[in-house]
Amino acid sequence: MSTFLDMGGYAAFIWPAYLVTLGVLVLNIVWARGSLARALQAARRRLASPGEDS
Amino acid sequence: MSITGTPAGVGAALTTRASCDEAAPSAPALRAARLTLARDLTLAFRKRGQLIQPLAFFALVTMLFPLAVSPELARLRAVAPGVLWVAALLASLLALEFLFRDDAYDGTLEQYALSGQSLTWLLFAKTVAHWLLTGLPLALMAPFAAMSLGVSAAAVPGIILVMIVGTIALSLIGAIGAALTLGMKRSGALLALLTLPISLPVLIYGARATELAIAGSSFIAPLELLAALAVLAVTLAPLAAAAAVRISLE
Amino acid sequence: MAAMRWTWFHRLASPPYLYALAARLTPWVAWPAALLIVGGLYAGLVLAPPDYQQGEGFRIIYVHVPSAWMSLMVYVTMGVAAAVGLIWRMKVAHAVAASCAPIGASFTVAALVTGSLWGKPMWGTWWEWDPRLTSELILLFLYLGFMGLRAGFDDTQRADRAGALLAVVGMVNVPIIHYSVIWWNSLHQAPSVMRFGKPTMPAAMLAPLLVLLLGFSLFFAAVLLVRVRAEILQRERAARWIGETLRA
Amino acid sequence: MSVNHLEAENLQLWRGDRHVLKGVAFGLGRGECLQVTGANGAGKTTLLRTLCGLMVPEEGRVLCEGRDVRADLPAFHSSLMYLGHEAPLKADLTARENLYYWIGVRRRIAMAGLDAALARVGAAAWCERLVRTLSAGQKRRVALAGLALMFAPLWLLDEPTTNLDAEGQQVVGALMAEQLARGGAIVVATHQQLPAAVHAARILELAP
Repeated sequence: MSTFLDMGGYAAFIWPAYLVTLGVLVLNIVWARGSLARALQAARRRLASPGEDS
Repeated sequence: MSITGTPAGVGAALTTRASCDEAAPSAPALRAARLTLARDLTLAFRKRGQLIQPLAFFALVTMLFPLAVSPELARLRAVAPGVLWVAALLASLLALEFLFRDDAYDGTLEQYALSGQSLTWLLFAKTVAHWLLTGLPLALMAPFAAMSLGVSAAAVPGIILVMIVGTIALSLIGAIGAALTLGMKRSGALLALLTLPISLPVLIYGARATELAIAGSSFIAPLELLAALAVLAVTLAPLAAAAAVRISLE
Repeated sequence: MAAMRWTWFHRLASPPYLYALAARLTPWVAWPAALLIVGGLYAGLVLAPPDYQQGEGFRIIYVHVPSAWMSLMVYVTMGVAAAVGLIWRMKVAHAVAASCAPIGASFTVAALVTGSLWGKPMWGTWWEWDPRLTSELILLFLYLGFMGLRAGFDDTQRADRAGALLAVVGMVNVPIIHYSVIWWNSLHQAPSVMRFGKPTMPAAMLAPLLVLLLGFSLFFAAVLLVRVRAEILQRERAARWIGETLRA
Repeated sequence: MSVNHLEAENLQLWRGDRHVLKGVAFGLGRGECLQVTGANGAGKTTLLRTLCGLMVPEEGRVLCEGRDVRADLPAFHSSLMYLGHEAPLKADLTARENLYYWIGVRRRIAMAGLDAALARVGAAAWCERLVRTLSAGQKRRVALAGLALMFAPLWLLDEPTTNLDAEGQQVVGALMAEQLARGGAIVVATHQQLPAAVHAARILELAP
């Protein structure tokens, strides 16, 4: 296991690289879901209070 | 452009035909473009102060390098092509803000868009005027800046030639960015962010051609690539700028 | 006949249809993406043999290349969507283009960081003016310019159209920028050590990479579908179908 | 007269969240004048800009002589004259130069015609002065001279009488009456009374 984690001495470069990429993937999921949730919330608010447009 | 100067009699004969049923005879596209060019040049010479700004800026930026790097001409000569092109790129960026701004404020662009003439063509004429007022003076001033950086006088014709071709491309590419940022209150930084990345090829080939010209070797290869960029910009940039202006009028 | 063939296009252009379609498709894209990415990373880290030159260090390829590939693919998707939006004045195409930019920019950042982390053991410096990394950096500025321009407009329609025009201009320019950077680089230094797509790459090394490329592409599609729904909701504020969809 | 010169069909336009044009429709024959009224912000300017093709409605279309104007915008544009509430004048050119460059881009003009138009709007005395030295009313008169020079079948005027004194308003009235008499059509957006010489065939009131 420790030889796997050591990555032939390249651990200091490989693991940060993988972490950064995974972080970007996770951030994308969070951002996308967040923006959809916000848009849905705004749409529900507009539906609840009948505005001037419709 | 001078071939379009038709005798006044033809124009007069045409105007008498105007009636309510048909539109008045429209001016040919070349004449419309020539008038636009003439108007912009006249205006620029009425406000000479604005003309000097990009040139002063160019001179200042060039002057920063001896102060920041070293006054040794040998070292300056090595970085001279880069200095000249970075300064030229920034100076032309500075001048871009004036390209369409006044015409957008007072409704001239709107009238151009509704003139029945090709907006692409009119904006091309405006960009040509802009190049004559900023790009060409920069190209003519570049040798003086170069010589202050230790470049020998033999390289002067080459530097002017490369600068002329490069500034044509820069003005046209910049016109797209200037048209896209119309109608924004503070557009300076955004204009730079939009324009600089797509201007990089001009910088690369221009600086390389200048480097070769300074070294006294043949700079045909990068100059050809630079000219290809300029031709591409001449054909495509006015189209994109016209589309951007129409969007800004919506 | 011609009209029949174009109906799918017109249906896609209808916001309620695309909204519902995106909602239905998302899980079908997201789960395969997750499986492929997890499987690909495992294969890349464990199953693939070490490189005879770079040893274990080459394993960064499995995150760097998919990120770099996505940064370009997202830009092309954005440019195509933008062109469609401009030409046919199609709202949902603008929604797609606007959704692409943050995704693409984040992949570009990932490609830059992993490239730098790969560069340190290979070149001995964190940053090398390698043509690929330089192009990637310029691409990041193109994305930032697109997002900055959109943010500069208050009105969504104008932001859409101006941004779309910039995206199309950028798409024309990306190959020009890329080749001039390669040309510039060839003058100043020897070809870099980072060479991809070597025909000698053994299948055991190549397979995880291909799996990951597919996985990342599906991941992009899944995130895009979610984001597009949000953008459509924003653009169609006053439309009646939103009420019907949400109450259903 | 079977086909109207200008026709608007169910124009719908949103600006952000605001529904500005809510199904505007009208027909306008030759020699007729349509007055568009409504409070500030009711969409008068937006309607004019939509009619002339600067803005694209989300639904509906504009027809000129029975043809959709989007099919050939340059031809439509050369048959119309749009005058916004700001005259497209440059502060650093004289009134005469401004007029020459502005109208010259659209059509050929003889200098004599230019001077006649300037004289007609009462600008002969100061037409060689730089526009930056002129008053708002004088600038408006220069814009009117431009109108006098354009024999376009369709005029779209946005508040043409702003800043004008009684005499200036009479000039506007005379120009509009002339345009109608030669069979031209006018769409004028104003919340003021039209000059006495002009009779609006119909009035379109936009609700905010």
